[in-house]
Amino acid sequence: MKFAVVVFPGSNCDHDTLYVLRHVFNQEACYVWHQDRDLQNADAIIIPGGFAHGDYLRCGAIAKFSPILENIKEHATQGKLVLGICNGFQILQEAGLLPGVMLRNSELKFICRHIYVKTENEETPFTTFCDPGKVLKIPIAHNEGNFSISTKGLEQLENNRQILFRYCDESGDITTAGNPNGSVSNIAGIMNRRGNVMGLMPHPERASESLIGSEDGRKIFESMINWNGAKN
Amino acid sequence: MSGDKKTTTAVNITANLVESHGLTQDEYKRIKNSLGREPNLTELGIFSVMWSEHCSYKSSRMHLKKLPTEGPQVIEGPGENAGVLDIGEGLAAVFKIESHNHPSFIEPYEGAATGVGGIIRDIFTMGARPVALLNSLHFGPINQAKNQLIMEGVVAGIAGYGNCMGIPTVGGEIYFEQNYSHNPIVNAFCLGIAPANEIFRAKAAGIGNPIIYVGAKTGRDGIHGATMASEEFNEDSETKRPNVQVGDPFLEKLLLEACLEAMSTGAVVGIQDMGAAGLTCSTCEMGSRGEVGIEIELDLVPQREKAMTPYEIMLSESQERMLLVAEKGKQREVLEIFRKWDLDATVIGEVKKNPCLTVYHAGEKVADISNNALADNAPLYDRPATRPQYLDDLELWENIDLPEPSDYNALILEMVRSPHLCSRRWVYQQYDHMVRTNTIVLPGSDAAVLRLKKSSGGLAISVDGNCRFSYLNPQIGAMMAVSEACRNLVCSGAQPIGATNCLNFGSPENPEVMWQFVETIAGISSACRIFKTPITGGNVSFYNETNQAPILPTPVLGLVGKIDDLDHRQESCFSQEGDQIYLLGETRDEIGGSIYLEQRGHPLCGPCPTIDLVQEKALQDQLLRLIENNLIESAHDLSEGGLVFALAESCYGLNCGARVDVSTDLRSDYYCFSESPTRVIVSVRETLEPDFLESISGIPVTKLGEVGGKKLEISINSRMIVSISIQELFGIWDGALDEIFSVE
Amino acid sequence: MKAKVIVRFKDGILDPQGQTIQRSLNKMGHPEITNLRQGKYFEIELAGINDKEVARCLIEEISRDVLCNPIIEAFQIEDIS
Amino acid sequence: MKAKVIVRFKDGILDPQGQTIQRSLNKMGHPEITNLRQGKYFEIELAGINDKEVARCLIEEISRDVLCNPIIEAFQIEDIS
Ligand SMILES: Nc1ncnc2c1ncn2[C@@H]1O[C@H](COP(=O)(O)OP(=O)(O)O)[C@@H](O)[C@H]1O
Ligand SMILES: [Mg+2]
Repeated sequence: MKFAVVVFPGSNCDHDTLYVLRHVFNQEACYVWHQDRDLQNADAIIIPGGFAHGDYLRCGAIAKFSPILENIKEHATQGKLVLGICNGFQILQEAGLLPGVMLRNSELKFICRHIYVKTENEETPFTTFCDPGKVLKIPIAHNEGNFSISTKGLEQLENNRQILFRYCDESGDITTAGNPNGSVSNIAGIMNRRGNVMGLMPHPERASESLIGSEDGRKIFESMINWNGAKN
Repeated sequence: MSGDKKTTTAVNITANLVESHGLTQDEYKRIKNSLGREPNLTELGIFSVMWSEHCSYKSSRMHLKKLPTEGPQVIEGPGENAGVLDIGEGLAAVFKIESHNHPSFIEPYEGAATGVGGIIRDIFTMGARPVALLNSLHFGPINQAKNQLIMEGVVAGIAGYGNCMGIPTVGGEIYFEQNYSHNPIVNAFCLGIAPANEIFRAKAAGIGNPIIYVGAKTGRDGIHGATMASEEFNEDSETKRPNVQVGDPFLEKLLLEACLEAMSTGAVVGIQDMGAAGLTCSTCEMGSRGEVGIEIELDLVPQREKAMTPYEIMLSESQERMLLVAEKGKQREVLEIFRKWDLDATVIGEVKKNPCLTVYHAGEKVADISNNALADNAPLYDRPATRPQYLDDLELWENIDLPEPSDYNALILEMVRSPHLCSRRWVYQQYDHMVRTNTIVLPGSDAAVLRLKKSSGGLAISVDGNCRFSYLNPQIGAMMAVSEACRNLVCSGAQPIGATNCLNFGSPENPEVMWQFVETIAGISSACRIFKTPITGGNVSFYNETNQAPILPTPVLGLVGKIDDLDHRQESCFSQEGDQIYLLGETRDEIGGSIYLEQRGHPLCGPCPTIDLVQEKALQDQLLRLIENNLIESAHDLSEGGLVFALAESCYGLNCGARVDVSTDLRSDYYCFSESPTRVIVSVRETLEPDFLESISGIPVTKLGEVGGKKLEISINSRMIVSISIQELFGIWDGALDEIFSVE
Repeated sequence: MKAKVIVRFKDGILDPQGQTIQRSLNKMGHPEITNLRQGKYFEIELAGINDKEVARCLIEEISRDVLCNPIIEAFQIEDIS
Repeated sequence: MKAKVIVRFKDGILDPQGQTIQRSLNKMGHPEITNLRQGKYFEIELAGINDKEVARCLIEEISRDVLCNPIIEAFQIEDIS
């Protein structure tokens, strides 16, 4: 399977993501510069975390105008996989590929720590390897992760089972104590209606090796690799 | 004499103008002698910056020479932008620590942020990829609102800059003492990795090579011009010159990537970051290091403001700028790279044979200063030093009447909440300490441990200082600072290999401060010699004082250690119930300067605890051997608060208790709270106890007890004096800062 | 030509920053402040345009497409001069 | 009573955010934008005060002490109604 990791000026989790794809999952993976127009016929696109354009104006507000976004939209309409991690999730929202918006964390502070999420839908290309009800320990690192959406929008997400991950406490209960940033209904990760574009605030590439604290993040990459293999 | 032209707006140099540039009349005489004429205003500005304490180290240079800087692993010692150590497998560790104290008092967020930006530039200017940041912060008492605002701004500034750059801030230290209220201390440490044979130096070379300005545009920020009667300094010019530099981490991230890319082309001959007094320092230092001339044209310098004068351009402290010398003919390739990253990059001059700095503006020579006029005649002072009077008053502490505490539990619950001892989670959780996925021991342990993806091993880093003990005895305090930093590395399983240091003091013109400075240098030197950790660079920050009240002597040491096999990394928390707890090292009845003494209502006083550096080195060597032979499960060094709090901190991670039962002829409170150095708490698997005991020799070992239960229980001479639930202790310890800063 | 644009949250949208500032002001002894909302302010200089209407259209386009996120924000052109 | 306050960087102070937005707008085909600066906008609602002058003093005090960092920012009360 071939992954393309999109690099914007200000991205800083691009090399972490490429390292995991190549060295942990031995998959083919390459960088794609935000001004290119060629996705190197990758099977899946990953927009990594970071501070694209310094997060100035709004997170992802300037990135959505980069030429590569046209190709990413085209890639998505062909049903291929797109994963936006943290800043990548914000860019997908600004570009209209995912609903809702990320507001400042309710405590108005940058938060970097391990948190727990529960998988809410295991039948998607991103979550087939997640055991139902099992809690995943994955770190977050953001200032604007407070997911917000209209009540109607939330209803649609619930009805179409587009909510893939919710923040929870260690024992798996969806509580306000387990919600680090004030996200509506503890939402940590969602996908589009069609189910091939996912946005996730926690960083799975920072939880793919026990050496750095957790392997739970592997489940997401393994699901994508497995889904792609089954598709071809 | 060539170059005696005055600028068109001739300004006569009055005694007042000289003084307001921080130059003494004698220093002004030296300028005239070395130039052979009166300087013009721009030249006066250049000399005032190059001969300032900050850039010339005129009051400290002769003492800094006493520091040990030799070592087989040293590739680059003091003199360059950062120190460089060989860490094997063809790699080098590039690191340094620098201060940004005064700006952080004026504007905490931007002061701290630009401090981080500056130290990062010192690292990648050597050709290294920055991989980790640490910081050492000192504030006034945190129950005062003003100090809370400063701390909140400083922490947010460090987070804002480091997080945006994608460089993990993996640790640091924070002290709260009265006389930092008006003089906060913000020291930033950065570590980078580079191929050992591809280190870049800040040396201009190659006559005719183009000099290229890259990075942000030049503005009027940070020019410390004086208020004077010439049109350079009229009222509105002052308002035009904001004395606060604002950092742009996004632009520096582009600058970092562009510089590393440009350096990989082989077309870069020399490169220097524009630190204090930007263009002036970089041009002068690059020229003198390369023993060549530098000629620049200020009209070519990208400018953010209109009609900037030569004085302003040469002295501007705008951030995120670098100066590099490229190989003649290859500059187009270099300029292309910076344009790709959307950065300004223009050739502003070239390297000349005649070793002097010549500056043109609007077709006129505005500065013409020979390299040795700046370097050889630079002032060098052997400031008088006298033992401070306060040291005698400290001896009177004998008659402090200190009854033993009646309720240890209540006292400990109170102390664990104090800003000296409580958790720093509220701070480091604002830093992205996981980006680059190399952080394998997270903040909160003794030292941060990083893996190196290109090699099998890793590095451990720690910054440590001890202003309280340095106040009581600067020489011993300095030894303690080096020892604690090394001990923290060893507790994490690393072999200390090199050090950097930042020396924060009051005015060098105060003989008592100068005595503290000289004693501190002596302490650092003897410790670094014994631990074989050469000094590879650092920074000196003087004049940290307000109305003649200097800060405590504040040496901050940054230590780098090497771990060959990452399996030998060690954490400070206990790992399993039933493990046996041992204390390595000896507890002495010395509570001078301790947090306990302060908690009991006494000011910072008393004789400083003593330290035996040979014994400390022996303990560190044996501890490292124990770790390498897998004979221990955890190691945590004892520092502020003493034994009780080191035990508590070792319990929190496992969320379990410890049962300690010891006998001593010390007073129980001295035993619990003494801050004697050279002590480490280790836990040993029961089955390995015999091997553990057998392999230790020459250092005191005391069995303390066992890991288990839900409480921290301590019995001394079979009297249970401490029994507190770890859950309760952790709750207070962990949430103390959150409570202080919560808005509800 | 210089334009001033204000971008503020639509009503009903959570404004954590505004709420926190309001709470701390109340705590500092200003109970009379019942609501505080924070938005963004832009000053834009245009060269080579001297017709106000042309400038207004341009600023409107920029505000709608870039400066403001229509899902949660609304913009208002304060003045063009 | 409702007050509008604008807080912006003082002249000469670098505005990284405004600079980056301006450069991006230029690259998106708006070269006519020669300068863009971003500041903050506050809407403050006051209860129990109906004298404009009293309100103005209060808003001035809050703006000076809390909303604006006098070292690098200046504030301007847009209107009180
Ligand atoms: N306390 C110190 N110990 C050792 N070296 C020092 C110390 N202070 C400064 N130096 C060295 O002196 C040189 C000049 O310092 P400085 O001008 O602050 O460096 P830079 O211009 O790169 O920031 C540097 O190489 C620095 O490492
Ligand atoms: Mg430097």
